[in-house]
Amino acid sequence: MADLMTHGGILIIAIPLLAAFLTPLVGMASQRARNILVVVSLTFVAFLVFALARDISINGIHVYTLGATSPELTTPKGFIVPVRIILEVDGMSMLMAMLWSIVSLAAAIFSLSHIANETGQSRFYTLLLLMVAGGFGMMFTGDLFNLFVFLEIASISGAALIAYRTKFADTQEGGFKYIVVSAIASLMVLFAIGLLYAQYNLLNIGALAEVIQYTTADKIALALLLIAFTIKAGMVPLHLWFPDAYSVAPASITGMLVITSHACMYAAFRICFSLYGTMLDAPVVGWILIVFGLLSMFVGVTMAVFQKDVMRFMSYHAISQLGYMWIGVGVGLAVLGNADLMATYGRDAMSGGIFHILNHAMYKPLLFFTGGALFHMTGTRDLTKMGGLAHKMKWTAILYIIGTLSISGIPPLNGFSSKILIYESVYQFNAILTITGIVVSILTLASFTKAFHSAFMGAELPEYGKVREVPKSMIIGMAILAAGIVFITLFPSLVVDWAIHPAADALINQGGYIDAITGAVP
Amino acid sequence: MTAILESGYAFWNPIIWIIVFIVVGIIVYFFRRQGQEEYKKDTDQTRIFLCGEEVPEAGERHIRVGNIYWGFFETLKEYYNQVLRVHTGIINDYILWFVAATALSVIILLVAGLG
Amino acid sequence: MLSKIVRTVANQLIVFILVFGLYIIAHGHLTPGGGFQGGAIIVSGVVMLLVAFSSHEMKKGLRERVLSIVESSGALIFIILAFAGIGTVFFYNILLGTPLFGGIPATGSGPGILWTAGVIPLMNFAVGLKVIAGLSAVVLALALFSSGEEVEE
Amino acid sequence: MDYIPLDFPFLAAALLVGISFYIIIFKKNLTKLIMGVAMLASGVNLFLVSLGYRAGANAPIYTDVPGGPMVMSVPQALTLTSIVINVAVLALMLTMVIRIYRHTGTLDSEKSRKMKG
Repeated sequence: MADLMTHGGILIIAIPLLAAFLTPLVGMASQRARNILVVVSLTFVAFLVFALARDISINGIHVYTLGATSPELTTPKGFIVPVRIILEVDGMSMLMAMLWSIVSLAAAIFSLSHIANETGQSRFYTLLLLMVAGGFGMMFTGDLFNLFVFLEIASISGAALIAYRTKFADTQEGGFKYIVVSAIASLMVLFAIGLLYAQYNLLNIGALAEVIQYTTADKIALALLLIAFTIKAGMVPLHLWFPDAYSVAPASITGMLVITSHACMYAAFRICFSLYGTMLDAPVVGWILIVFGLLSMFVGVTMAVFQKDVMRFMSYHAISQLGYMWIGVGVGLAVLGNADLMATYGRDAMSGGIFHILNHAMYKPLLFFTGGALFHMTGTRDLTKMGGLAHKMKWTAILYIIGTLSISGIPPLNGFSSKILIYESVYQFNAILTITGIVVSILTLASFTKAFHSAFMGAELPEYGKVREVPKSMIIGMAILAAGIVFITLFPSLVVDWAIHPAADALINQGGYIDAITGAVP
Repeated sequence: MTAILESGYAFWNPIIWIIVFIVVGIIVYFFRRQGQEEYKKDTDQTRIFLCGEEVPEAGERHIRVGNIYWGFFETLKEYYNQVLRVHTGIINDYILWFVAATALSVIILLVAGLG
Repeated sequence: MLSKIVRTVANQLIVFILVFGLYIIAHGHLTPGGGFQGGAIIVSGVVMLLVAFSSHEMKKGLRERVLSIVESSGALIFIILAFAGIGTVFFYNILLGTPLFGGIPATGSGPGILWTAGVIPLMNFAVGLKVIAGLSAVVLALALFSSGEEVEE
Repeated sequence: MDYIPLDFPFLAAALLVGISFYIIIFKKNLTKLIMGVAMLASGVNLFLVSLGYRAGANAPIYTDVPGGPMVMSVPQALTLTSIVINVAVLALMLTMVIRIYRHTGTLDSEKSRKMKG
């Protein structure tokens, strides 16, 4: 077990990769064996993630150097700076990895019947596993260039998966928009990495953070990195590609894309807190994040009320919910460097924002899955054509209600516990933020009620006489996420103490992040 | 293993809420029990009554999504016109927004550094 | 399909392109190049054949299923070589010092000594396999696409 | 290196990035848009690879080194990785554009769009 944990970080990335390249070979022999391989490998990865999380909460930041003679040897003899590919896993990365492992497992199980009638399934699972590896890589890497590589792995496989159902025209359009936006954003990330490398000859985030000066070129690099990750996360006004891509993908992939969006958000936070950290002009950058958050919350939800396509409607809600996280963490960033304010409300605001990431990662994929279940059974995403489906799809309706209550922040569900943390702490920074948050929450409930009414309520419609409950694997996929929601609902303080506060502290404590790389010279 | 979440100003306990919901549920169930149970199924007693008019078909009866919150959209018509103009759906515009946002934030960061 | 002269020349040239590509792959650990570059050179030969002959002709020779198997095995060999070092560290060079590619020459000495660098040449070959299969599939699929035929899934 | 020298390669890279952004924003043809992305990638790659250049230095090949300084090899590795990734991105974009053309019969980004709002 101890050995397994020494190599835990890389195994979590490498096992999905290994499984990804095994799936086409196994899939030629037997489809059943391939499905079992996918689910078993993702379950094992989820187990590893939770074991590593426990290990990190006991032993602190996990550092792993690839190809060295020992995993902790970040700076070999004869070198003064860290070389080689280095993974650095702290509380924040671990939180992201935990939710990514759960959602990817649920999505894989959901896919088993959701895409059962499509062609080229082996490729679907290969790409899905590559996307999982890319996501974990983004969360675990301690190196800017690897961040770029894993970002591209996740984007390319994501785009291919969005366009997976090639028989529809809109999937191709959504996939194309996604890949164009991703390619340009990633190239700008690479450009910024080049700017940083030109000045410091370093790529490692920890080592770079130690010497960074915040010169003019650094500011340009910061803006490029920040906006590139912002557009990848999908914040207003850079959100335009987001509903186009998310509404056409297979529902299981949409659920996973939400988490890749969170991973890009994580990368933006990592850049702001761990790379620039104390050198940063914190209030200005904090306010940039807050403005993006405010716009996203409001424009996202008002556009969502307007929508008639069920997946598109949920995508706009995803944008609106992302706004809460940016506001929470943005307020934390704005008071970074001011220890008093940080202790009074900054840390709580960040905890709220990060807690909302966790909650959103549970209920939004669940809602996308229910939307996918509706599409699977009715063959349309258009809410105007739906009605009376609760008579036939009882489980889907129940799971939809759980998700709806959670996203609207109805007590006692988990959405409320993170929103109240954000409201109470952000109120002391600027009251307008809290007021917007509450208005947005009301509009969220209103629009989800509308969608629930038009899809599930009413008399049974004659055109949906043949609709029945979705297959078991789809129910299981959704139930995994619903179980997550119930768990967080019942034990909020356990989750906050065990996962959220370590994550917030990991972001605030830049020195710890640097020491783990440069201080650990044997 | 306590379920209470302290946020510094208030505390938050889902158990209390769940107990409240269970109590309300029991009360609602109690009122529901007061209703008559010996109605005749599949007669006019269980049909929809619409002032004696003929009841429309299921498809006609269902309020579709386009008709919900009509007043809300009517009130915010100006806002929606403005916002929808931005959502062109053309990929070139998406990149234009990206470039504009990058340029703006570069300017903001540089100007903030001067002061 | 182009004229007979072009086809004949292409048939002769492909040998040289293959040899050059293999050279680039095999010397990847000594000189600029490696799996991707060598693979790309070999695929440029495939492109030449594709131009000289028609895409339907090529489809008979390059089966989609075979390409898929080769591509997956290339990636698998790479990952397995990386996993082989897990006793020490992932990607650890286990072959260093062993008879197989294990030589350690003095830095900056002599012309290229091929028998060095441990697992790196093997990884180059694995990457080369993957790139040849993958890029050929891409090129072939695009050629078939543009000639108006749907690629079999 | 204290500063980024304003050399010719950097100007060329900036020009490439500028032109490609112009193409991406103002050209409505999807194939041209892909060309723009490819040019943007070239611009960024040119920028990266010229970062590692040192005047009068050798190529970073360890066999038969004449002695003296060597060119930085890390940016070259980065550039190479970026090129490899861009091959995949461009191939994916091209297949999607072909499919879009199949479905809609046009390559105009405004006419071929199905989703807005």
